[in-house]
Amino acid sequence: MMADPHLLTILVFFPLAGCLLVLPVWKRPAAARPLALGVMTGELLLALWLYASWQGLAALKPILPGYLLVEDAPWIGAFGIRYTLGLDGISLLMVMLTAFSFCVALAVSWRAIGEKVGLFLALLLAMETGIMGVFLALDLALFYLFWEVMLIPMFFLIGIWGHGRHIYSTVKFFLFTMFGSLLMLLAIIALHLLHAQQSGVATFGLHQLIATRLPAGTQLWLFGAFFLAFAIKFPLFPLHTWLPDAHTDAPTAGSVILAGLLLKTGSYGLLRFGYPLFPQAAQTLTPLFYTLAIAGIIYASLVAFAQEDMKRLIAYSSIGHMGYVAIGIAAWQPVALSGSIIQMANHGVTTGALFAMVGMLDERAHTREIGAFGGLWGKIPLWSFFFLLFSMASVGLPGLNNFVGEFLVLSGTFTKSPLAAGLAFTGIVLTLVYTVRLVQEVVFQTERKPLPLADLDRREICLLALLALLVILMGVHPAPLLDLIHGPVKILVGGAP
Amino acid sequence: MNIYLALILLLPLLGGLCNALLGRLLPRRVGVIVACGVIWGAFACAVLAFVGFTGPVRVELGSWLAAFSFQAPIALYLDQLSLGLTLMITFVCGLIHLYSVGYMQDDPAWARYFALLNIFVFAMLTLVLAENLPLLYLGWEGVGFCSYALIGFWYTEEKNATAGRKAFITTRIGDTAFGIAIVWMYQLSGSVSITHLNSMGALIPAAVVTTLGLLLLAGAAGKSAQLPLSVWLPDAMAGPTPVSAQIHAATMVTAGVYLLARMFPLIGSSETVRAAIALTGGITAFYAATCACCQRDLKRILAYSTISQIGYMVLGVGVGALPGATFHLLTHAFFKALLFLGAGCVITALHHQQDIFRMGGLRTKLAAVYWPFLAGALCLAGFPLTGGFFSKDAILGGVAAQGGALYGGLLLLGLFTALLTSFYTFRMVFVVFHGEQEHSLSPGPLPQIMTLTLVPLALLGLCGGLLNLPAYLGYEGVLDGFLGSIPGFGGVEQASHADEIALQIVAATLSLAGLGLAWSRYTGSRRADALAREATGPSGAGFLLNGWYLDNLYWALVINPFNHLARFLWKRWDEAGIDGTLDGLARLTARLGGLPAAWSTGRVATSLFGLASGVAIILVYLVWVTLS
Amino acid sequence: MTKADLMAFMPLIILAGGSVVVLLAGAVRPGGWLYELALAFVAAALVWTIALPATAAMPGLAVTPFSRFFAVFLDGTGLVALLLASGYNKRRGIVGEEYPATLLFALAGMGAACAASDLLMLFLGLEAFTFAFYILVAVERDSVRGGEAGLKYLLNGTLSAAILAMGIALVYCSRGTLKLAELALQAAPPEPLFLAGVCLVLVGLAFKLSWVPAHLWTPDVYQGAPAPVTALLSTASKGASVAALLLVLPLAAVWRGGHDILWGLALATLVCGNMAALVQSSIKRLLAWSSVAQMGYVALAFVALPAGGARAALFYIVAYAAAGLASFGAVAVLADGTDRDAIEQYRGLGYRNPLAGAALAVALFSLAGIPPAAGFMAKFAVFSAALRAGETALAVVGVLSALVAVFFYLRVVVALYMRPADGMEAAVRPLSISEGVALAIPTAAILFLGLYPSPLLDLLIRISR
Amino acid sequence: MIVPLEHILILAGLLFFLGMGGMLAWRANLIMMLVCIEVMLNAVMLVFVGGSARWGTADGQLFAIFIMALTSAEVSLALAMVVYLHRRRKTIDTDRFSEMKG
Repeated sequence: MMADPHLLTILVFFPLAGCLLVLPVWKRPAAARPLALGVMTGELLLALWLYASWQGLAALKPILPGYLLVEDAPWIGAFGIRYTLGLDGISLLMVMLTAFSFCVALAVSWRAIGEKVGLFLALLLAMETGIMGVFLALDLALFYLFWEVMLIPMFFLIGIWGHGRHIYSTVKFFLFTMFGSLLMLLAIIALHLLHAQQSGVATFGLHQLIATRLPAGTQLWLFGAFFLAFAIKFPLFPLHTWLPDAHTDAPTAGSVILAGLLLKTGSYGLLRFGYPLFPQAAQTLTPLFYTLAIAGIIYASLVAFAQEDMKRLIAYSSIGHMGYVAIGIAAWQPVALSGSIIQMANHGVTTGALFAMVGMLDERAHTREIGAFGGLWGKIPLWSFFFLLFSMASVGLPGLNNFVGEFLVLSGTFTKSPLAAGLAFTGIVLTLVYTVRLVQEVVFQTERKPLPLADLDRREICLLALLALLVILMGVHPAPLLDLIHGPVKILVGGAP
Repeated sequence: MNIYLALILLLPLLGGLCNALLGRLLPRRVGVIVACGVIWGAFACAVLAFVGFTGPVRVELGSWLAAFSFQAPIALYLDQLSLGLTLMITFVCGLIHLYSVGYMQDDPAWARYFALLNIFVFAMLTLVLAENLPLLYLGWEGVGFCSYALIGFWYTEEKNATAGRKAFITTRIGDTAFGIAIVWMYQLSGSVSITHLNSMGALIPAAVVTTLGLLLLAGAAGKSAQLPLSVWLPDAMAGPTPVSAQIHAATMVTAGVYLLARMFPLIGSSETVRAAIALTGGITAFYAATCACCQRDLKRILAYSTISQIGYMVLGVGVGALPGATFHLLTHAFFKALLFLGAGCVITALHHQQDIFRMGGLRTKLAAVYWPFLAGALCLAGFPLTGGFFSKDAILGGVAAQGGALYGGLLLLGLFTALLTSFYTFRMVFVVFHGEQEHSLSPGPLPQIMTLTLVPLALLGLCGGLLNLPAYLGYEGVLDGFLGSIPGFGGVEQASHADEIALQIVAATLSLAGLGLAWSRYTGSRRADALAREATGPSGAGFLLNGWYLDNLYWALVINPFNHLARFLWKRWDEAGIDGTLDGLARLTARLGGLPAAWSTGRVATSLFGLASGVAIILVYLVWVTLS
Repeated sequence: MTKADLMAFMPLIILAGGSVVVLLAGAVRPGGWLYELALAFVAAALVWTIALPATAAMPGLAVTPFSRFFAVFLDGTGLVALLLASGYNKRRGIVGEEYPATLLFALAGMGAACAASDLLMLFLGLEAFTFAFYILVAVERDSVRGGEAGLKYLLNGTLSAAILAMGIALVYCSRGTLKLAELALQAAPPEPLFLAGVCLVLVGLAFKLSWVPAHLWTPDVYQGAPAPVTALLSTASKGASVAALLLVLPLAAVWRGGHDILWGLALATLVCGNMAALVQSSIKRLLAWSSVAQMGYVALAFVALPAGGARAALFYIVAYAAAGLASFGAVAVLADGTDRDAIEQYRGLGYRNPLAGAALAVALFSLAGIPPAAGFMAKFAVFSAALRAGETALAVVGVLSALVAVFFYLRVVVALYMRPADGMEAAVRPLSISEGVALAIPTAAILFLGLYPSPLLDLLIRISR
Repeated sequence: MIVPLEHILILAGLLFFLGMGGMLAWRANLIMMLVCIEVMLNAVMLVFVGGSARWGTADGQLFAIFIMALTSAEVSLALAMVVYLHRRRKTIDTDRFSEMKG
């Protein structure tokens, strides 16, 4: 078994290389599209290859416990920043999700993006690097760097190819996330300084910083800053209002990435950095976390019910779904945490698929207003079939993927906080309420406006079939993924020394 | 045994997938044969399993949810209860599939129909055979989804789609309670295996058991349309009639009863839970029976009667008469499926006319339907010696054996309900089949397969009593013996033989009284009078017709506030509140930005003044620091 | 003065001499290869400085690693500014030898200020380059705004020069020496006269660094001056002033009040600069106010001087200079010989002129402190220093005002890329080679420093000891 | 020393602030502003000379001479500016040159 740690660097920067390749031909879509497809597929294959060999890698026992691959090199000595990448089961899951989501994003924008195609693809590829980096970085400063880097392409994506109030939305998105992350930056630096004071070692390495002993008050402040940054990304109520706007006005690929990945960076950050670094503070803030998560589930579900724009509705549903991820993390209990992580992947697939489908509809009808549709089952049955399937996955129908995550989260959470889990259960009903309303008004009943709709073409069928297969596979046989994250979750919950 | 069990589940699933994915490519005949074939194949496997059955077996087919201590594999558990139900489900569903071939012969969306029907059977069997609660929940939700999709099968009409949605949401309210119960049990025992949980009863504090029991009851109430979650079932009649027969009469709606019976060893130890179950069942039985008396839609009558009959079963579970409840579940499945299928024949023949007041005199014209239908009606009404008579009596006997004021009252209520049942059943029969034909509806031809499928069901319904004849006849009932070894099913308190005979006599009398009442009212000379009066809607009938206005109550209490709250939160809270505040903050910042910008007046003197003021401030500061 | 000394001081001599040569050459052959000649001088000085790592000292001046670092920095910015100016000036009709000659003179002055070892040379250096900028700002004779800007800069500059001189005079009066080393060594408790002197010096330098309340000239001058001049003024002169401040500050190191004053300056500058930039509609004014704000971060680094603030300030000024050159350079290119100045007029320019647009966007992201641009590393350094020095409150203010800043930087990016260009002239002037190089150098520097700041940081650690 | 340093400083301070105040007050006349600058710089030179006398070093005097040179250069430039501006606007009121603001 080859276990070259540089694989991680390749994983992170291969898309960037692709970006640099695409840029020179940015005016020639015919060249740029296949190039981008090749790069993204290559990335996906690499991720899958890593997955295929993870057990072999795990047997090799790299430097850090629980990690499959670790790459470490000095980077900015003066600041004590190192280039540390690490891949464990959780990261691997997220890496696969990332590589996959980008392929989906590319596929849905194959025809939908007609202007400045090369630029669009270059930005997508750049963003892929950023997101890969976020999921692999083990040095806080490096993590922060990727964390910010991934925002820029998204900013352009929404701003240039968006519709509606896209400029307002993209600026709002950017400012919201910057607000949280800037304070987190201060907290990262402060943590680094405190650690340096204690141990005399200037480092931003996660696994060194975990050992820092912090007074309760300091810990609370620092965790608060981290929490704020992650909560905005999550997004937790009431910091969520950037999300419906960003989703609604983003191009389809943007929505897929936003829902599939950007939100996950928040939850990932919290479980990879926030909780392990500040266990006591996290404990203290857990009631708040629960409250916000549950309020988010209920609130977002209610608001989603009132929506008139399909994308907006799904955007609000994202908030609700991420609420489950949130309570799972808040519970900090192995079953719940496994559920949360699985739910992160599930939500990425399901909601990504829903966004992709709304995008396809939008491409044809040039509207996303729920009231404009109706009776689509009769007109475009294939689309409707897939839409129903993904909607059902999204309401957590057992046998489909979301159920796995939600149920594990709720089971685990109940052992910690029956009240929180019980309240979160109400979300299951509320989710159903708005989802079946959407399905009924769009797919069922009769046509309300004569719209020129053609059913899915071959590319779209392939894409959706793949997604559907994943939805079912992850719902019926989640064991491989659960196995993958078992070890890392155990280490996380085992508590930092 | 493994292979049988796997096939029982896999065959309907594969059939469903086949029709779902390839349905548009296959010729209709192939699709239909696949759909029916897989169900009968499953039935065959069930029979083989029955033949080879020696005792409860647990079969693990694969892993599913497995994270740390939470282990919910795809594991099946075959014991007498699940075996019996599996036989019933595959058989009844097989017949209904056959019936559907005729019923759906003109519908172009047959593939979707059969796919859903097959998947439903898969889900239902999963529910029954599941060894652990999450898997049971999978079946539970799966049948809910199929029910949703099939109620709204003719989706172009808003009414149908809305009915489907209502069913889905209402049952899911109950499911949520069930879900909470599952995770709670997991928290208590670290396991979700049903057998394991059932053996835990003694270790769990009584108060917790009570709460768990109430949660499960709520779950069961949702699925089995018990009060207060009963409102969806009458509306669910919007679906195709075979669907009503299969899902909303024979199988899915009894899942709640199955769940309660299954978990009875755990929750039955709580007196409160038992009383709550019994009360729910008794009151629902009565409630639905009263509603059924005034309905004028043939399928709605049957729907209310289903609610009422399930109420009996729940009552039976509540008093611990599990074999009786199961017995009633089985016979009810036969005769209610029969009644629905018969009703489907009538409705098809009358070109989708469902209003019983526009029917009449069909006895001769649809004789092939009339006689099986009558058989079903006799069972439903508890006519002496039919299957329904014995099974209902087993439940009432269980109630009687309990004694005490509460159960005494419930017994009286149950008996009164029996009278009502008999009355509305024969009201239906007489209005539809007797008298003269109203209006100009002439029955059209029926596919033969539709009427043929009624026969076996009629026979089973009438002779169902043989499954479990009363103990006073000298030997133990077949079913009692079969089920007796299941935890919770044995040791049922039996009324003395004398009491039981007395009870049966009373019940028989009531049944006949109901029949007589209906006869005197709806046949002969008074028929026209009664029909005219009911058609105009006598006072109080609106109350019953609309199910005690439960729907209106929910609209006022839940749905309208929900709609308003949703809109309020969106517009006032999300957009005006949060976003408004943030936008305001941004505007305020921009305003404040105007201040330093306004300082820059463009006159050079201003900037010189700034510089000079810097000097001044700094020197004043210096003086202040030096002096202090 | 030995030969070795001469060799060490040669870059300064090249620049000053070059200035004279260019002036004469212009008189002999007007319109000749003057910019190229000037470029050659700057390049020669740059290469000399890098190639010959010598230290030397003579009265008033000392070549140290510190001064050599600044010489490289200043010559680099001068090089870019000259490259930018050659095309720009032709388009705007700014002809004559005075521009390159004055620019060389300014570089010489700045170099002298950075190499000063006593307050006299410091003062002369500072005033020499300020004097040169009086000319450069108003060099565009046909521009109304140029004249106005020149006037404003002149009056503010002379007033601040007087204040600075008075400060130096008071310091001299109380200590009897102008030598920086001697002044810094004296451990005597600072008497009021001395402190008053230091304070006045601080105010004088605050003018050069556009610190509130001595900042009001900045937007007007930046807007009125030709863009390449602004590019140089906003970068090199700031750099030289930072150097001067670093030379002077040890004088007041033991005095707590110095910290407090800087604290107030930093706070006011951060808030004022960022807030005022919010409401600008002219891109040059926006960049001007943003440069005020950026100087607030430099002030923040100075507040944290004992905790490694010096290298933070140095890194910050380098990163800022790269961004400033790129942004004003891009503005010079995009303005395209017209008076295009309103942000609205930049709609869609990112596509019509991709390289200049990209340079501007990268520069703006750097100014906003978003990775992977150098501005992020710079803010990182400054915040690290501030937190290490315990200036949490100021750091939080800095972070929050950075958030405000993100908004106005994004406004420009939005205009560049996200708003449709409303039917303007279709023909796009291709980027000339000199402009391309002039934009590529700072842009590459921004990205390089953002991704791999280690070499520079290590260097700064060495020279700021 | 004939004149105590304090006296010199007080005088210089008065001159300095007089100049500064004048500069702010006389904004309607650019030439007067330049004159005020001269006053301020003279105050500076006075301090240098005083300091030089106090410490007995020539540094201060040297500095004063440099200031003189600097002043002359500045004034020449400033007067050129005056001419230039006057030609454009027919005024030397600095407040009139306020096109750029905000």
